[in-house]
Amino acid sequence: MILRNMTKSNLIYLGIAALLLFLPMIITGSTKFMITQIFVFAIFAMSYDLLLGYTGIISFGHAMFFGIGAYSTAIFMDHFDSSLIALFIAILVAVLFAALVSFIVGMLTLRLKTHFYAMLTLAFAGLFLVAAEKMRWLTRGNDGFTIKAPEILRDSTTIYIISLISLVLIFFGLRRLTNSPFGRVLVAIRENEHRTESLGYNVLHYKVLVTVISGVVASLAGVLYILSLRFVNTGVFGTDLTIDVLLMTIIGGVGTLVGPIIGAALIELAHDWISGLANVHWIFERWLILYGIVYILMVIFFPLGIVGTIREKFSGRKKSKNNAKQKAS
Amino acid sequence: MDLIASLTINGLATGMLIFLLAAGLTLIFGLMSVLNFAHGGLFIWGAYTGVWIYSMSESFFLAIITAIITGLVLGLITERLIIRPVYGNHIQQILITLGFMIVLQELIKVVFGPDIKAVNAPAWLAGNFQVGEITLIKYRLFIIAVGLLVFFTIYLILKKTRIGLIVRAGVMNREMVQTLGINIRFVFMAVFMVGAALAALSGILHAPYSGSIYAEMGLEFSILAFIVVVIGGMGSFTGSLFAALLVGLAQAYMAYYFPALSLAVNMLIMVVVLVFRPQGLFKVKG
Amino acid sequence: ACGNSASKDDDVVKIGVLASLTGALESYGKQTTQGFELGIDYATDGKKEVAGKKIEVIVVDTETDQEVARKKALELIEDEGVDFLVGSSSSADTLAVTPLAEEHEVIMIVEPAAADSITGEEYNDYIFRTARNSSQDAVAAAAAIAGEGVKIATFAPDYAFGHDGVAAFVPAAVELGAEIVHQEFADAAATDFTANIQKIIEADPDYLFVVWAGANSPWNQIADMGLQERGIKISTGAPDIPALATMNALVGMEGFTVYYHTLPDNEVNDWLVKEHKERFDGEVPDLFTPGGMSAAIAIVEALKKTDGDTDATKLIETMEGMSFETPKGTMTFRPEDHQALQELYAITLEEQDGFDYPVPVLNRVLTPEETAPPIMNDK
Amino acid sequence: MSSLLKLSQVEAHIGQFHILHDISFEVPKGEVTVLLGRNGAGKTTTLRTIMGLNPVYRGSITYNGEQITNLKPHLIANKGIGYVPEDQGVFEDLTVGENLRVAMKREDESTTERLEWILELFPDLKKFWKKPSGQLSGGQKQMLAIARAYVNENDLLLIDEPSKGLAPIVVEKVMETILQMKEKTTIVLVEQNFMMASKIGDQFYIIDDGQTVHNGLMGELREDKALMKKYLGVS
Amino acid sequence: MAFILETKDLTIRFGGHTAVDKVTVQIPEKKFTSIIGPNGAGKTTFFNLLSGQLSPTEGSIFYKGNEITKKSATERTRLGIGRSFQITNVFPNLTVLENVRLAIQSQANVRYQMLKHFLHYKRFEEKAHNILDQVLLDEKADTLASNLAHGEKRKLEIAMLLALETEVLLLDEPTAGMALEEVPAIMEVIRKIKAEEDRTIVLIEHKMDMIMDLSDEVLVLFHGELIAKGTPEEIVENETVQSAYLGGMYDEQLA
Ligand SMILES: Nc1ncnc2c1ncn2[C@@H]1O[C@H](COP(=O)(O)OP(=O)(O)OP(=O)(O)O)[C@@H](O)[C@H]1O
Ligand SMILES: Nc1ncnc2c1ncn2[C@@H]1O[C@H](COP(=O)(O)OP(=O)(O)OP(=O)(O)O)[C@@H](O)[C@H]1O
Ligand SMILES: CC(C)C[C@H](N)C(=O)O
Ligand SMILES: [Mg+2]
Ligand SMILES: [Mg+2]
Repeated sequence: MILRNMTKSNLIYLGIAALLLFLPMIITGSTKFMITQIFVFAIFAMSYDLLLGYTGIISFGHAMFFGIGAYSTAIFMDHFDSSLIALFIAILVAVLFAALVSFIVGMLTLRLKTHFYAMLTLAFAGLFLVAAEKMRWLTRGNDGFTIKAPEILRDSTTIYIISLISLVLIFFGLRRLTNSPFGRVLVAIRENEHRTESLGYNVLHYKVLVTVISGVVASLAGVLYILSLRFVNTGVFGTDLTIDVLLMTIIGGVGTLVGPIIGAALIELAHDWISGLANVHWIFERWLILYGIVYILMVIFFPLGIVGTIREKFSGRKKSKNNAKQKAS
Repeated sequence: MDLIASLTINGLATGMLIFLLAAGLTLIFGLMSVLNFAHGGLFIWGAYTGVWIYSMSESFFLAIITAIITGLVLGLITERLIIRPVYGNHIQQILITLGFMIVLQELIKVVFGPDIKAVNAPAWLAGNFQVGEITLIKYRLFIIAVGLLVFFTIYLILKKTRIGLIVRAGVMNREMVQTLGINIRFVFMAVFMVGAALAALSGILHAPYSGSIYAEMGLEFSILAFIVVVIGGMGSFTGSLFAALLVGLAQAYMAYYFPALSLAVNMLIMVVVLVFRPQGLFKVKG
Repeated sequence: ACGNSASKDDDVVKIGVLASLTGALESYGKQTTQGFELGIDYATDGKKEVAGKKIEVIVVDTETDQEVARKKALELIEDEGVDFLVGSSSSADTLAVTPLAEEHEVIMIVEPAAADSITGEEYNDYIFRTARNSSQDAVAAAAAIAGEGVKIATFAPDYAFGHDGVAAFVPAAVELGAEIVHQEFADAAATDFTANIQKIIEADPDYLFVVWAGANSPWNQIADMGLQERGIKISTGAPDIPALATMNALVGMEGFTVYYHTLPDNEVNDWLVKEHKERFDGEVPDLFTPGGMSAAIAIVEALKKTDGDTDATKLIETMEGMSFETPKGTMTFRPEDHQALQELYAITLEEQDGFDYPVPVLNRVLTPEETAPPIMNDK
Repeated sequence: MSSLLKLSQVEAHIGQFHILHDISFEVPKGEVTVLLGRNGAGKTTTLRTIMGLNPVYRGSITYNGEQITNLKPHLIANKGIGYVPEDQGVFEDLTVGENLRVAMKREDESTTERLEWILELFPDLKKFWKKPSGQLSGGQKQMLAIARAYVNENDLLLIDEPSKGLAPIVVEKVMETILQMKEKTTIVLVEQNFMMASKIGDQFYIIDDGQTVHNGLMGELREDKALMKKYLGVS
Repeated sequence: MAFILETKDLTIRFGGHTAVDKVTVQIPEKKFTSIIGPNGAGKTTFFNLLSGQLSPTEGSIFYKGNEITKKSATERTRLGIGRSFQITNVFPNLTVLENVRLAIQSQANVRYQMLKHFLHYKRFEEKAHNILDQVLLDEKADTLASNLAHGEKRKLEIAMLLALETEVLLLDEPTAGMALEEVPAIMEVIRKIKAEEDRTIVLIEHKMDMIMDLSDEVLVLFHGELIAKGTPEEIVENETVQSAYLGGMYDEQLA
């Protein structure tokens, strides 16, 4: 029964993906770019949800993995030829480096309460930022530099489609992961770490594994980001980037995986729309206020995030039904 | 020798300034376990309203009073509208307080304009003393004094009264505290207001120190405050004092002896503390 | 769906202006855009027409965020089909956009972003810059204070902008016979600069040359540490007026500036000051206002020469080496790297009653030739 | 005699679940009233509802003749009602001492007297005065929870399964104290340990599936095997 | 007779206070051993040491003759030492069923399975249901654990332990706060486990009647020390036990 539901929802998702595939025919470059950004951040946000939503690990430096992906791509594209091979190597480096870093950070802090992970990631992200600023010969600091994408990736539609496909693949991949026995254990850890341990699960292994996976996915998002923006500067290690992805995840609904995608879309679109108001009337010159208010209203009306709250409503009805059943029996 | 002395004194002063900045945050996080990302907003509002009165009345003392009042009022509003719905839920706290932070910051620009504002220390605190080769900046000595005053006041209140206990108990088990006849809502509100007032106070004190105020400084400095809270041991009040001083001194000495690392100094301290003394300099304790 | 398909009305010239209208640099953005509007009116005698074509200006906010900058630029190019881009307030934003100019063959006038790389490593033929670049700042700074045997220490924020500035300043100063006794870099966001200043004191220079941008400034601490009393003269680039107000402690300092409304002596500037006061209730134009105006004038002049033809290659030909009159005197786009050579001003900060900030007073005009920066686009 | 506490047809929800359907009982001053019933019957929910921790959906609760229905918990508590929750609800990070300090409304000598009395009742608490209560043993936590309700002079005590996890000898002590307190303090007791309940209870109410289905005097219940079998499955 | 668990001079100190003091015992295989003792005697701590929640200050622990003192809680569970907790310790926001399912899953070797959907393993579901049946909790299978009444939580606690199917079951006051009528049922379940699948059971309880009719052997802890050991009958006659633990009540309790 549930299984059938699953496949049904799968069809719906694939349908939407298919529609998105043909969108580029009818939209302009800027919209295309914006939607590509949404895809990229959706991937980034899903990687974050894996930590926050499923395992209950907060990270304040998730941008660091994004940045690793971004810089390794940019640097390879810039310093070597912008060939596909270079890109391929870049991705390889990005993934390996991201994996290594998240492994180290994980090993250092994941034995402890989760907020230490949050803090250490904050610190490490900061250090990466400084490093990027200091290695000016390689990165040109926060002025940044532009890159040439490989010939066949220059067309924005190609990037759009590649990002979309990556999003779909990663989404289904992660969804299977979170629904696997492994994924259930992650949830168990989120709910009650010690109990999970005494059930015979090696919690540390799970946490480190999941941070590594999450880090790698985030770095891939970084790669796509650079391919679409074709410019990089120290901003990719910035705290505000982490905060953005944090918000996307929360607004969409933590622990739902679809949530982050919706969150990413919502934030990008809301941002685009609200900032657009500025030209409509001078009142909106300070449109950021509206933007802030949106967050506040989100919490009030969607305490569990959009997807989370909606699901709650549904399951809520179900529960009260079978509660009635109990009384009957 | 002179060098060490002046590095140390300036370091301590900076430390104290950072402590004042973090004090409100520690109180709110340490006691109420609320992640208040709007802290920086309260900070700038303290600074701007204070400076505004200052520029009209020429009295820095009035400015400080104003800032504190602003803090209390904003604290009240924030607790009522923003924090109350999200007690005990860090995720929601992050989202809603960040939203409010943006609102506070942009409102500053609406009310006081977007340009940076210049501020100078009052005559009686301007300039410096020369003790031999050591330059003692008056305003910094003042900061140290205020810092100590604030610390001991709060410290004593937490030690002598059961308010600290009540708040922490309330965080652990809100219902149980109520069944002991305590109006926890009110207590929380009061504590939050104090925290906010501290943020505002540090705002106005920061203004003449850096010579200028601008809307974005809120976010910039609240990250520093955040770091200090971490190093101090997630909400230990005493801890954050020592952490702040440590950061202040480290910045001064690093900038002098290893300038190359001064960008990274905060992060490095944080890494070292987290890896070697994860519970922070001090364990969590009111 | 490519930009060319976007409706291109043949008797309209569309210009897209990218600027930071929100965020930390928003005052820069305001100055640029106001200057630009004025510039169009000035150059077309208020008709907003050139060679029989209407000029349409679209201003957008980059929010000092590279993604937004690129997105908005694409909007301008593909949806609006603009013929020119102008901007932007931050070097990073600008660099995120310049490749688009090349891709879509649209001329971009860079203003006021200062990073050398924009007309250096990142140069492309479609980029022209009316803004001065960091090297020009530096050369001007050197010209303002350096001389035989003068001992100079530098102090700058420890990020690209600061290092660019110092890197350009040092050779220029040495050229003029000065001796660099110390280079100090500090965390731009630090709360405490005294340790750095301590070091500078020990180096005991005649001048301390400070490169700074951003609100968190070291001026008070420099004064608090009593550098002037110690006979160390301060020098820096005078910023815009709100920031000047934070420099009261530095009265008497010798340095340079990109612009202050009383400094240039030409009727374009007179017009600007007068007009600006009228439109913006008495406010005087500020640091980057003339830049915006210059960008506008440059575009209109170019179009006059091409007789309204917006074809990029044609425009590039025309604009390379083109000279035009601006509030900062005659500017010339250097053919090699399209950087506009321009006047800068050696000044002293003086206290004047009626002003709550130290007023830049002209020592001498630094000619475009004098402040010409090295060519860095290895072309 | 006058009843101190009175519930009439109280209904309550938790979330969207209807938990209490019809709870009605009276608590005579100076007596021990015992609530019995199987797991999930609604005993704890009843106490929580009296304490104001759980909204009353229908019906009314009166204390000393005045309405306390849906009053804020702290106001109810300040009318002189103490509560020992089923899950102890000790403040884990606070020391034993701090736990008791938080509870003390006043710090006069009558309070300190009571405190001393409690500490010799439960010497372990004195022994571990400075220990974070989270590190106490299960039983010690239970003692702390009871002690916390004793430090203040209360007219009514709601006690949820005090004997749970306590060594027999300690259970005995707890019973004694309850009997001692009777004349000063009225008590509503939820208890699964029937031996204890029957020893100290004056009257009882049986709750089943959110309803008070039966009541009477403890003495009778002890005799009435049939009834006990019906509701309590003991024989 | 074979001993499945043995401790040598097992000791743990918390600061100054010695919670378990040089305890040397052998737990006989496939027998029912009970531990009694005053509150704070060190019973739960002793369990924590056996199950690896805490590691001893001194002394050593052997399982089937092999030392396991240094092994983690996880490893010990894997080896076959399962335990239930005195202070209920479940996954609050998961359904009762899911709580049990997780326990079962850790036994089946699919702990790191990332590619298959968890519902793919039907048998887990079924097994979970019949364990819940045994402890009279199946009707609450779809309720969130946090929404259970106290006694119901205790049952879930037991269900999770049973699901682990470990050779040794350490039960820490399983029936505390459980309704009178249901205690016998639970006791029955435990007895069945022992009888049919001949496992080893160690029980901490304050309910003497339970101790009396289940235990083959009773250990008495007192201020962290093992002060007595023997058949239930021997123990209740023991002076210290009488005075310091039972008080006057235990006979009435049996009544
Ligand atoms: N938070 C909750 N949400 C939904 N249902 C709940 C909640 N808390 C309790 N219940 C249900 O309410 C009913 C009564 O619970 P209550 O705790 O009052 O029972 P009880 O009589 O105290 O049982 P016990 O003797 O086990 O403590 C139970 O069926 C329980 O499942
Ligand atoms: N983590 C800990 N830190 C410090 N002291 C502890 C800790 N755990 C237990 N103790 C102390 O060790 C002693 C034994 O505790 P334990 O929980 O083993 O008692 P117990 O025999 O289980 O009592 P009960 O029958 O009440 O459960 C108690 O005095 C307790 O305060
Ligand atoms: C002095 C300022 C024009 C510097 C500017 N923020 C830039 O990045 O170019
Ligand atoms: Mg109960
Ligand atoms: Mg125990």
